Amino acid sequence: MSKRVTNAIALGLLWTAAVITVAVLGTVIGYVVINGIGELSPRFIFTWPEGVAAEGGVWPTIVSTLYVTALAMVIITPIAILAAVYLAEYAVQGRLVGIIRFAADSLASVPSIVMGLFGLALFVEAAGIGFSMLSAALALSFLMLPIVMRTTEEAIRAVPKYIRWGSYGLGATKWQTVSRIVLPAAMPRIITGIILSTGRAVGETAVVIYTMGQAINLPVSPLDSGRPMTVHLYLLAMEGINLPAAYGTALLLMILILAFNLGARFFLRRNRKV
Amino acid sequence: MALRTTPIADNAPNKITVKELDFFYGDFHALTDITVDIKEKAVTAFIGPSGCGKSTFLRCFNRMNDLIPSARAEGLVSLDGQDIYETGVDPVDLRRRIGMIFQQPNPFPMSIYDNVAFGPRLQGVSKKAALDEVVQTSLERANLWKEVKDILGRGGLTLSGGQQQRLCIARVLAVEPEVMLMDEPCSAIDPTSVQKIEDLMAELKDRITIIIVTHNMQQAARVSDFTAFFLQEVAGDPAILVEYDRTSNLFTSPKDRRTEDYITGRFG
Amino acid sequence: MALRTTPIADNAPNKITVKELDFFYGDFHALTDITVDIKEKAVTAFIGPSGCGKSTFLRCFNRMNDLIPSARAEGLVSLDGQDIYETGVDPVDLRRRIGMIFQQPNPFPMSIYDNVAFGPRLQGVSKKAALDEVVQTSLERANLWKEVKDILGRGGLTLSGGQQQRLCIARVLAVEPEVMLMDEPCSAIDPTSVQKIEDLMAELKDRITIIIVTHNMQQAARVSDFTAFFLQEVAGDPAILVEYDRTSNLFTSPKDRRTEDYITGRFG
Amino acid sequence: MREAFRQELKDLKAEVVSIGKGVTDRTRDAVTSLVTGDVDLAEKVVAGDEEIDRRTLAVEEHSIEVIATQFPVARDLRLLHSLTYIALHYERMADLAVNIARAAKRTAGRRGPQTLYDLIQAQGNLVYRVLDATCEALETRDVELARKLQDLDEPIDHLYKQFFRELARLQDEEDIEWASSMVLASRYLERIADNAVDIGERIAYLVTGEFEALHSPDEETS
Amino acid sequence: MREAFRQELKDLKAEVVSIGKGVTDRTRDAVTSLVTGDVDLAEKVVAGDEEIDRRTLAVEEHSIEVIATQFPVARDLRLLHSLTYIALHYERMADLAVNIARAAKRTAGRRGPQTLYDLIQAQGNLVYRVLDATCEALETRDVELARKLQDLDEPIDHLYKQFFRELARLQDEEDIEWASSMVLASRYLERIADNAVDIGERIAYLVTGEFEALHSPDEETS
Amino acid sequence: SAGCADNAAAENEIVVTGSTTMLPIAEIAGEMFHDRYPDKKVLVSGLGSSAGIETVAAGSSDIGTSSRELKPAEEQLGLHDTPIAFDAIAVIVHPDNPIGEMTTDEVRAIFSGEIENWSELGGRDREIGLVNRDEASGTREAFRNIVMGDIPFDRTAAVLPGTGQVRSVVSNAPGAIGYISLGFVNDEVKAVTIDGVMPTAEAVVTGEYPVQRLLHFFTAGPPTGLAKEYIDFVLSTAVQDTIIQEAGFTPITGGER
Amino acid sequence: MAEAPGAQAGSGTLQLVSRRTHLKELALKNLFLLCAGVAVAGVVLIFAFVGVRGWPIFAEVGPWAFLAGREWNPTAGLYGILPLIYGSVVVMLGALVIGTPLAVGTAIFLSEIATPRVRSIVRPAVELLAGIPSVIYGFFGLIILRPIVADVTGGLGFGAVTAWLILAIMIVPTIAAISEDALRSIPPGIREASYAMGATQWQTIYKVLVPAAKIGIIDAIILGMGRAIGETMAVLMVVGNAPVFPESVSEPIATLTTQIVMDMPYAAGEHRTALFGMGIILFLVSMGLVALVRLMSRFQTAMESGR
Ligand SMILES: Nc1ncnc2c1ncn2[C@@H]1O[C@H](COP(=O)(O)OP(=O)(O)OP(=O)(O)O)[C@@H](O)[C@H]1O
Ligand SMILES: Nc1ncnc2c1ncn2[C@@H]1O[C@H](COP(=O)(O)OP(=O)(O)OP(=O)(O)O)[C@@H](O)[C@H]1O
Ligand SMILES: [Mg+2]
Ligand SMILES: [Mg+2]
Ligand SMILES: O=P([O-])([O-])[O-]
Repeated sequence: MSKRVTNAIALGLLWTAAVITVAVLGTVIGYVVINGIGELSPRFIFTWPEGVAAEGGVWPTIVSTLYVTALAMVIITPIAILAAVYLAEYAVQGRLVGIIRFAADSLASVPSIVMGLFGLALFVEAAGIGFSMLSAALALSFLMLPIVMRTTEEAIRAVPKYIRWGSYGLGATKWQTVSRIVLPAAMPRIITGIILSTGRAVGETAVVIYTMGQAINLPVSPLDSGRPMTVHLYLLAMEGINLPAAYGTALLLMILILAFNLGARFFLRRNRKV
Repeated sequence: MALRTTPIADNAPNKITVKELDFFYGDFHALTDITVDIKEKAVTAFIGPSGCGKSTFLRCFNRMNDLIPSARAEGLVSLDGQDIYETGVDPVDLRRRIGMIFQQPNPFPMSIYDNVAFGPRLQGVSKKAALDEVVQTSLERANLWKEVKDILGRGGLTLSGGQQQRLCIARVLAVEPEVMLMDEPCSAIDPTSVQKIEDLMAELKDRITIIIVTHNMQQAARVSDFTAFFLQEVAGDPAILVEYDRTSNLFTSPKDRRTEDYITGRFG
Repeated sequence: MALRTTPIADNAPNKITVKELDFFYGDFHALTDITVDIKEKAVTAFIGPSGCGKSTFLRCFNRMNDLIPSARAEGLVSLDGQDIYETGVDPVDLRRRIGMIFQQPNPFPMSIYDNVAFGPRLQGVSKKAALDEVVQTSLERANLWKEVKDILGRGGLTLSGGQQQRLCIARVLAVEPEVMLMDEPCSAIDPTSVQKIEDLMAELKDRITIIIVTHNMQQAARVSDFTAFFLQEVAGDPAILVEYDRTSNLFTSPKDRRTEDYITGRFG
Repeated sequence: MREAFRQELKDLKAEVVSIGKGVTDRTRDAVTSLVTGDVDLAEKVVAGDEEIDRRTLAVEEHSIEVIATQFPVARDLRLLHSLTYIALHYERMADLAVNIARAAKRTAGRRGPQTLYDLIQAQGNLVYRVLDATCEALETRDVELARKLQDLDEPIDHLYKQFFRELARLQDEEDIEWASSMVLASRYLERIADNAVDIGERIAYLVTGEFEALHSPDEETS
Repeated sequence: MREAFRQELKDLKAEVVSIGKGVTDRTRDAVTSLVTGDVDLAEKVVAGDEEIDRRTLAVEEHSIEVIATQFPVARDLRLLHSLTYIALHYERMADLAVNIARAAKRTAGRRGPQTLYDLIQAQGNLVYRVLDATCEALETRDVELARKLQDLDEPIDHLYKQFFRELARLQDEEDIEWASSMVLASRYLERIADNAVDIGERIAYLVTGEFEALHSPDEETS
Repeated sequence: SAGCADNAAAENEIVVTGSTTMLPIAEIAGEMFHDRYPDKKVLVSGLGSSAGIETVAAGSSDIGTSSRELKPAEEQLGLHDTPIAFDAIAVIVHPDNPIGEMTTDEVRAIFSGEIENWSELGGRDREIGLVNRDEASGTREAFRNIVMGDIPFDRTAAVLPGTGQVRSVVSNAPGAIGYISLGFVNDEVKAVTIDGVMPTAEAVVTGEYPVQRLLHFFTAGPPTGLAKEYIDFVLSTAVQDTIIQEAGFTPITGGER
Repeated sequence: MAEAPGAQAGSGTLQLVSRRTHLKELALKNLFLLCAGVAVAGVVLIFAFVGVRGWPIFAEVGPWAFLAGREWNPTAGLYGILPLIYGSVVVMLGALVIGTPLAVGTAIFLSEIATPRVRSIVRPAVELLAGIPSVIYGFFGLIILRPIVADVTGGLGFGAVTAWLILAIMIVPTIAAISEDALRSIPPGIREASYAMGATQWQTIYKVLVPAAKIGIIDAIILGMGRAIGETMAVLMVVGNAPVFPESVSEPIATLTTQIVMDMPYAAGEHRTALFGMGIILFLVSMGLVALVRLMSRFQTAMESGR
């Protein structure tokens, strides 16, 4: 009897925890959506901020965000994937691999403010690239590297060894096996990793604020500076210049991240069918 | 009197000859002094308790053990009289001639067609017509053509386990191997599929030499012409080849007491 | 004449009685009109092609199917004459009386000792001496005591597959079940361990009733006193119980042609 | 579908049927040699026994191989098991035919009363029919036919007894060795038919899976 | 270790040995009844045949069950296979013992010359030894003993032939039915010994796994 | 491009960094400038006045905006100062706060933590919630210079990094007090009189209101090229009379309103 | 080279390895190694550029004065970061205390209790929330949470309490998602086994599942901890940023991260060095946390495989 009572009480508590979590999270989302939805309009998305109170849109910040993210992705994806290939396929377990893996773990744990300082010190100042898309993308690359590397490595490792053996057994060389069998097989999860890291980059503030500058600008060259959405949002919120625009930007940012996540899911599901 | 449907003559040619083979994983001596002749166009089964080195031995034939850094073989393994461990021999070419099927069906995550065309493509075949031809023939020979001819574009992984295993066999057949190594090919699939694959082996052995590792003595008994029994008598010591004989002899009157104990379930 | 070592008398008592059982997963009608009497202190085997509902039927006996939201059983299942689906019957208590062993050995990720003590502790036994006693007895009865008596504190997962499966059996024995359901208990383990477990079953049936689902007809033949053959004749239709008989009869002269086709490998 | 195995079973069965037919021929030859006094033919029957022995042994050996490697159950197992027995029965029949042939050789120079030859021939004719019936019942798994073998056996027993009586009547006038050889021949025919009945029982078991009571032959003299 | 299965094999073997011992007793009783003219004893032998039939059938049936459910190979399979045959041979021997017992019943009122009784008794004694030897060889898997059965059989054949000759000498003075019954009895004893030789071959096969050529019995009269 | 003043792109692009107070005007002036000369661009960032001074000195921006004077240490950087507007710093409280007048001393006492409760000033019995700006802020520096002198700020005060935040916090915390640029004062908050003077544009021009300062554009040496064009544009009436006033500042030209 | 003629090689002698193939494979391998080296280079560079620039503060101020100094007042030349470390720790611990039970409870709910339908909605939502930029949380905290806290505690609502709440909300998704993965990666067989033994649902959760997922859950908590200690923007907006030891949890406080952001714009010279020094300390702390996670999971693997 008491067994049943305990059971009921405990399950009730678990329910409560879940309800609270969902409610709180729902509130956050709801809050942003309710306040931001009114702002969203093609004009808001596609025009520049203007006026004393940054009325108008956020177009250059969207472009800056996408630009820097894409740039970082282009820089880091091949490196991260090949690094993961090395770890998963070529490396002999030992000291070197241990070091590489610990390095990747450490990179993954760098607080973004430290990464920002690092970007500022290395790319902006020491390398003289200045506040620019490139500086920000490079700093973000280091943030993304461990995520892509680890998901890729895990994706590669998750490819059953039998599949690999099947390829070797048919007379494929190592590189043929990796490039034609292992990577394609691991691709859906690799893409998920890329998209997740990209989502992280999109949402990042502290890193870009020290490496990209904040000038509202429509970047063309990688050496151009700009202001990504997160920084714009931060400034709007800090300065209290234009709260509706801040809500709108927040909502847009959430939608962007949601789109990335859904994209990853969709991609994964579509590829799983094959 | 033709009682056994396809009897293998005692003087049938040897496809693979192994002489005094010793095998090591680093310091661990896995196999010792294995000498055996594998007959051409016959099914040879390797049986023995878990961990006695059946898979290890099998992988010596196509040098898959090369992929394990610490592994080392000593002694002679020859295919049609040529030492396959001779310096300079390209294991990649060797593996094309000696196909391998694994415990888990492992189709590549691509279409059925591409799975079968994979091997020929590796060898530079790229003409559509030639590939179509080889894909169809191989699938036919693997008894899978009828089931998949209308869904060649579908992913290999969408097939059932048994179909997947036959796809893997087709994939190997596409590179026209002379020998097919099968490492517990039926342990991961359902009984009905097992039967299909056993039937397929009976058909294939008209053209190629088959070596099968199986835990299932009854399977070895059913499908093979010759059976080799391996045993690691003392844990830590290398395993030896205890008995190698026609399957029908080995299962009715084995010569070695250890074989008899193993197959009659007195072992362990 | 005492040829069969432990013959089960035809008039032996029934432990479980099933009458006109139909089983549904949502809209899918999985089993229909199953009527069968399970004899006490005998081993009963369920065989049949994959997907014919053997596991489903087995899980009806301890109401494990309750955990699947859409599942529904109609008809009578009674244990020692009491309807187990009657309102008020506590499935938690039922499951203590009817132990279950699964296809994959699934020890809890805790020490060997704690694994075996799990059941008694659930029932409130907490005295060290009492627990020690039950742990030892259960491990002894599961033929595992000798192997693990010095490493009781080690994780259950550190054991080999076969040992893990025997640990799971010990864990169930510790709660002194009257019936043990085994759902393909040997499919994930090596042949030597299989033999140990089969021997164990032969021992256990002196005290408890065992029902085993197995894909391996030869195992069913080896270990069971009675065999039930299930078949889903048309895909999508519910499966039926085709034949239920003494194992020795079923495997020498089955009454139903479908049974004969299945066991002689003519099926599919 | 275990095609290879199935084929082996078929081959094995065909072999046993073929042995059965060989035995029928041999029996016919033996009876003919006895009735016609053809020593060469008798010699041929004696010489041919070795082949039957060898083939029977091969059937048994092969049947064990198949059981040991193919693990047959139910129908297949019953078939294998029965085939060995049936082959062995045939082998015994062949031995008995040899015995008849030997009797033919022994009695070759001498002639007894035609009635007795007629009786032997009549008995022989019945035995051929029984032998043919065993082959056919085995080939077609005809359990009805197999069961009828018992009935077919009866007139043969009957003829044997009649032969015995006829012989008793002639007793004094005739060559005792000839007479006893002839009675033995008739007895051998009768035992061949008994074996055929056993084969019939085996066939019935093979088809139905039911063991029937063992058939213990009656003592020869009534 | 398949203990249960192993136990079943043991039980089955013990059963066959026990049948063998039963058959030995029955043979002894049959011969005794013949020599002493003890009709009751003869009756007992005849009545007991049914039990042997039943037990033999059970052995075969059970052996098939075990093959179908335990999938024995090698030694175990050879044992099962041979046990069935051996049981069947014993069953035949029991039938022959019944025949002897029937002869005893037929001849009960009459007495022939003592020499013939002595001969039969001597032959019987040899046959008991052969039978005991089959049981012992089977129990102990003694292949040497099993092979020696052939040698033991020879004096029995010899005695049978001697008996035939003795009988021929007495021919005119004696009751023909008595005489032919006695000759048949001696013949049965000889056939019992033949079966024992077959059992010996089975035992040799069971131990060595080698099939030896089938033993085709010689024709009875030399 | 940023950082490389002698870059080819520098011909038609300048980087303006610094004060968050001045961010809106610098930005909007930049846009207007760009509208007028479409091939020329002004990139504006608001990192705080100190950052503006530092970056212009380091050469990574062309103009550093600052809402405070140079500190002694910064005097040596050789920066050229162009004041572009007056600004008053208003001390703000919650609109419901009954207290509307303070002396400079009282303000100082409040911000140094000496006075902790409104009742000490005759208000309600409520703890004073101090809202300070961050140290990078020019507003804070100016406020410190003008009001605090050598008396340190209360270190337990909340420090907020933006003007808008200060306003937003004060607007919904009844006990709060903070200071922001006059340009940012609206109905959500109440500006108090200092020494009896209400912070208004007029009071700034007349110099009556004590807490006021200049907003500066710093360049490395006298402005040249595009920077000069931009500064001149900001000083033109087109900007001074529109944006500067709209933003709540007082034109440097003297507030001809 | 090996490819083209291979097609008709058929039987006959075995081919030899071509030199070109060999060199190609070797070159590729080294290229991959180079890529893998980037990660190491990253860590080294961070240490080099952040560490080297922060190093002098230890030399100039002295490690003791820096790490244990009780006053952070750069304008006065006081670089004691103890209040900041204190702030970071207080904020992190509080967030964990509030967030962990919620998160783990939610994870258990999702993996054990929720119907697949509920789970299929809630779980992606939780994951999505893990990806929402921290500025948005900060914004929410500043505008919504802070006034509420202010109403309850008096004062302005800046301080540890608000930071706890907002950080708890932020780490719940991380901890819940990872814990749920850990729970779900328990083989279903174990769950079935427990029910089959006659355990109730709570007994199954409490006696079997949670212990089984323990290491995974602790992993999750440590990662949540990392997030909490490294979080900047959201904390910055709600914490009040006073680098002091506050009298109560509802008074302004500062953390290492917020102080860096606050001071960076104007810091110069020694002050800037101190900020970099704080960065390196943060890096070391979070690296330590990660190392801890790895050690624990290695320990678990070792346990599972029999030491
Ligand atoms: N890569 C390896 N490194 C070291 N030892 C190995 C390796 N692979 C196998 N072994 C050892 O070599 C021995 C033989 O292994 P192998 O896999 O050949 O056995 P097996 O007979 O195939 O066993 P199973 O029937 O379980 O597949 C075992 O003791 C095993 O532990
Ligand atoms: N939870 C479920 N929901 C819906 N259908 C189910 C469920 N579990 C099983 N089934 C269906 O019920 C039928 C019987 O399944 P069950 O697992 O009992 O078969 P089985 O005989 O045990 O097969 P196997 O030998 O492959 O284990 C199958 O068609 C299966 O797809
Ligand atoms: Mg293996
Ligand atoms: Mg199942
Ligand atoms: O104008 P400030 O941002 O420096 O206060």
